[in-house]
Amino acid sequence: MTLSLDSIKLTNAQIAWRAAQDIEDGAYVNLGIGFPEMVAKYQPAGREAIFHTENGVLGFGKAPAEGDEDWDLINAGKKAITLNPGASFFHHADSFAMVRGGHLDVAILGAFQIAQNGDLANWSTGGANSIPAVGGAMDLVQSAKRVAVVTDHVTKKGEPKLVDRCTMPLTGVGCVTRVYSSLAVVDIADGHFILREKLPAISFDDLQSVTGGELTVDGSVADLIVPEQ
Amino acid sequence: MTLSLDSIKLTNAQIAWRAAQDIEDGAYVNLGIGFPEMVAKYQPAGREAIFHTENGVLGFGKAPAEGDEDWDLINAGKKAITLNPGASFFHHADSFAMVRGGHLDVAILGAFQIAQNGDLANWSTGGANSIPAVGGAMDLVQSAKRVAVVTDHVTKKGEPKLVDRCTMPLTGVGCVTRVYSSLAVVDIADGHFILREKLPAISFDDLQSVTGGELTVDGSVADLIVPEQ
Amino acid sequence: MDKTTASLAEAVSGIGDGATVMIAGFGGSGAPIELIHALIDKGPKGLTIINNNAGNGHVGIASLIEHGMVDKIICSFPRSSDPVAFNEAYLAGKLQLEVVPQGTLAERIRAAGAGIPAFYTATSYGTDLAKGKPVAEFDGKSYVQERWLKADFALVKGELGDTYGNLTYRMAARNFNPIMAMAADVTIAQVSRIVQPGDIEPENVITPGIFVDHVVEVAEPKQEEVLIREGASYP
Amino acid sequence: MDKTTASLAEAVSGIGDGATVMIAGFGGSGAPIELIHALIDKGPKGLTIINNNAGNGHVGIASLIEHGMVDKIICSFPRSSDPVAFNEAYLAGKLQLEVVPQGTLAERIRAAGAGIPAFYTATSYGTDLAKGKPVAEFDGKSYVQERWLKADFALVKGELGDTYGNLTYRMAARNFNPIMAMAADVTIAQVSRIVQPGDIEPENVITPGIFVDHVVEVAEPKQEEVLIREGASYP
Repeated sequence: MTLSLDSIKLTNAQIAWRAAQDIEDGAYVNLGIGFPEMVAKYQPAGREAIFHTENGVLGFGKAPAEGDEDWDLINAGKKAITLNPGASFFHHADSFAMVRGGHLDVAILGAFQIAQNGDLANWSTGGANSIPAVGGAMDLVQSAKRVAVVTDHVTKKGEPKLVDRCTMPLTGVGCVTRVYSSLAVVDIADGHFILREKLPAISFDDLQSVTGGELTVDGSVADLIVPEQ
Repeated sequence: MTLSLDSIKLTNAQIAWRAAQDIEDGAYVNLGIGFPEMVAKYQPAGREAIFHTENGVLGFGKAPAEGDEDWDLINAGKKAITLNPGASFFHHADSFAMVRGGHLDVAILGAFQIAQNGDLANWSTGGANSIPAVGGAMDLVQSAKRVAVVTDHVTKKGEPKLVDRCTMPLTGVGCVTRVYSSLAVVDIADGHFILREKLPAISFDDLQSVTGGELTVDGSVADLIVPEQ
Repeated sequence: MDKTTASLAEAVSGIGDGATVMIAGFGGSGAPIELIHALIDKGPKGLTIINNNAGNGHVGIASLIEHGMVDKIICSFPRSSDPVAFNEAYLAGKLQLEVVPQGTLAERIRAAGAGIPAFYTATSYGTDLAKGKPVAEFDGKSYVQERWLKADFALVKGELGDTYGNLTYRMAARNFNPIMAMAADVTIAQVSRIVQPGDIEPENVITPGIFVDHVVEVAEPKQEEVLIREGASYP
Repeated sequence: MDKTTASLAEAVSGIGDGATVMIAGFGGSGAPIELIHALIDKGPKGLTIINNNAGNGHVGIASLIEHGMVDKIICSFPRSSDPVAFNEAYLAGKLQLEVVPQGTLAERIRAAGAGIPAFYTATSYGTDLAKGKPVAEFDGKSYVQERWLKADFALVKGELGDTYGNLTYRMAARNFNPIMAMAADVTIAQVSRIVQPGDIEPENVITPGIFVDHVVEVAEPKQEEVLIREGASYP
């Protein structure tokens, strides 16, 4: 591939923007710690999503101004939050009843690897000296109605993150329904990567060459067009 | 037996009084619908028991005066109740978490039959035309720390209610720890009826003759003495 | 997002023949009587009803039965002060009955809401109600395996409800309401007053709106117990 | 009946060597930091600690670890902004770790409180964390069997507590507190204010007193997050 991916790929903010466009009005949404949290910034006007955090809050809002933090009011990333009108508190088992009972419309997470059968690896690199730490990821991926991933299309070394089969420890099996990558939007269904959108600047073949499983096309592939962020 | 049991036996109020004497200060107690509810009347002075009802109230008090009923505030028998200070409301799953999680100190129920192995039958006569209705009895008997029965010692036909083995459909297995009958107080341990107290007016042999399992004695047998009620 | 619905009729309009419907309440306490009566007006047949009881007098669930709308009842205690509607249908073989211990009923419903397909309980072990169910031993004690209990619809009765579906309840009327709201595909709440988001303190929300689909205001709800004592019948 | 205790030292006096102790909180939110520090003062060894995390900085659970009091931690996420206490002990092989998915951790704790010895969940199916656990299929989907998780003691942090042990919590500080209060043989609550029975509205009680054994007032509790940002260490 002659193309430099770095020159064309979306920023994390742009990936978050694209993911936010698919969140419908009234959706209950859980955003993973870190990059996925950016999705909240890009809710389309006129739509209200209600954000859930594992530690027992539904309907939280923006971060408070520095100095206004109340450390009893935090999200799963242990960052201070504020409440929107209509928020509620509940204990951890009730919070995960929402997750595990399938009441969340969308969970958006980061990923190390996503396989074409929907398997997700995002919690442990499997290294000998790594300290395992899973949090709520395994709960979220097995139960939300839609499980979306926001991610760079390739690793820092240029290796595919969308793979034939995960080689890293799994977070969940057959759980991912859509991937918003830095190059494309890919659905996962019936064991296949289905390409829905790609950056106009990359050809199908070039995209396939940095994707570890076969990209299939079902109908047309739209241009992935995202405003500057 | 020359003795007429009816002439010496305790009234239900007296049985309830006797059962109430064993409820310690601070105990959490569930009383079955009907006769067992009378136990609440006879709490010894200086002791506070906290009463639980399956439909989601802890710390309820006396019945309201007629005309003052609020039918959103009832007990498991669907009778109107009032609240004592320190009461709380909770939903049905939380209410039975209290029961099934072993948090109740005492459950007191009525009985058709109690077997010497602790089996209890109190929910269905097993008749062909009877409509089954179990309520919370099976939950209570399997999980309260102490499961006590208040009952006449014999049926209306004079048949033993304390039996070798239950012939009626079981409510729970090996669950009853103590029986307060109209003639005696009997513990159940290791598959035996252990006579703790009996009315002075009845001999051991006469009591045994109206008891369907063997009465054993472990130490002394006290006189069962109950004030007029 | 606004989950409020203008009328009771509209609120129950999605409930069709053969639906499984959880109806909250314990006796008259917490019973969404106006929603039940709206369901009678709509008239679907072949319903499975999940409730602690099986109707009383000639209103609410008893009236559903009298109208021949119910094929099966799942409950813990089908006895009441005036059980004629249930008894006649049941003894005539027109109504199936599944009796479930009350705590197991509550836990099965909660399990459905919490994504737990099965759990073990000591309740009913060794009794007729455990027949045919798997048994397992844990730490030397025997337990019965029970399955989750889901429904297509739940009818619940709240005190306050905001436009997001957050609910509070009045005293012991809470009972089965919060767990049934979790366990159905579609939860329909009647509330005494519809309020705006934020009017219910976040600490005081009992059922978070995520579990509620439709909210309809019934400003002065009837109390089933009072109706029964008055000898009322519906319609 | 009065469940109040005059001092933190007295409140934790029953916790001995080898005890399993649930400590509520999520990060610093809801963490009963004064109770933990009283436990450090007492100094039992060989503890198993159950918490969502594994300590941060040099206070609270991190300080318990630094004092060599902890043999094992059961948690979902042993990472923190300053995980040196946990990391050193763990990498030196002095500390056993059981990592549990956060929802499974919460549900196992709730199951212990509710008398459910085992349940099935989709969470962790097919992953390393399900290894060695029974798997079963329900309605065509595979689930992992998980066991209840009990403790000898639970340390919780409430906002108000009455003399009967009824508790409320402050905002998201609720988290693991109510379920841990249910799951331990002895539950010890620190509260910002002790009030009389009836001062907490029955509708607003989050943890009913039946789950609480001892209540001790800590009028102005420290916030763990603030201590960590200040670089505090205990003692």
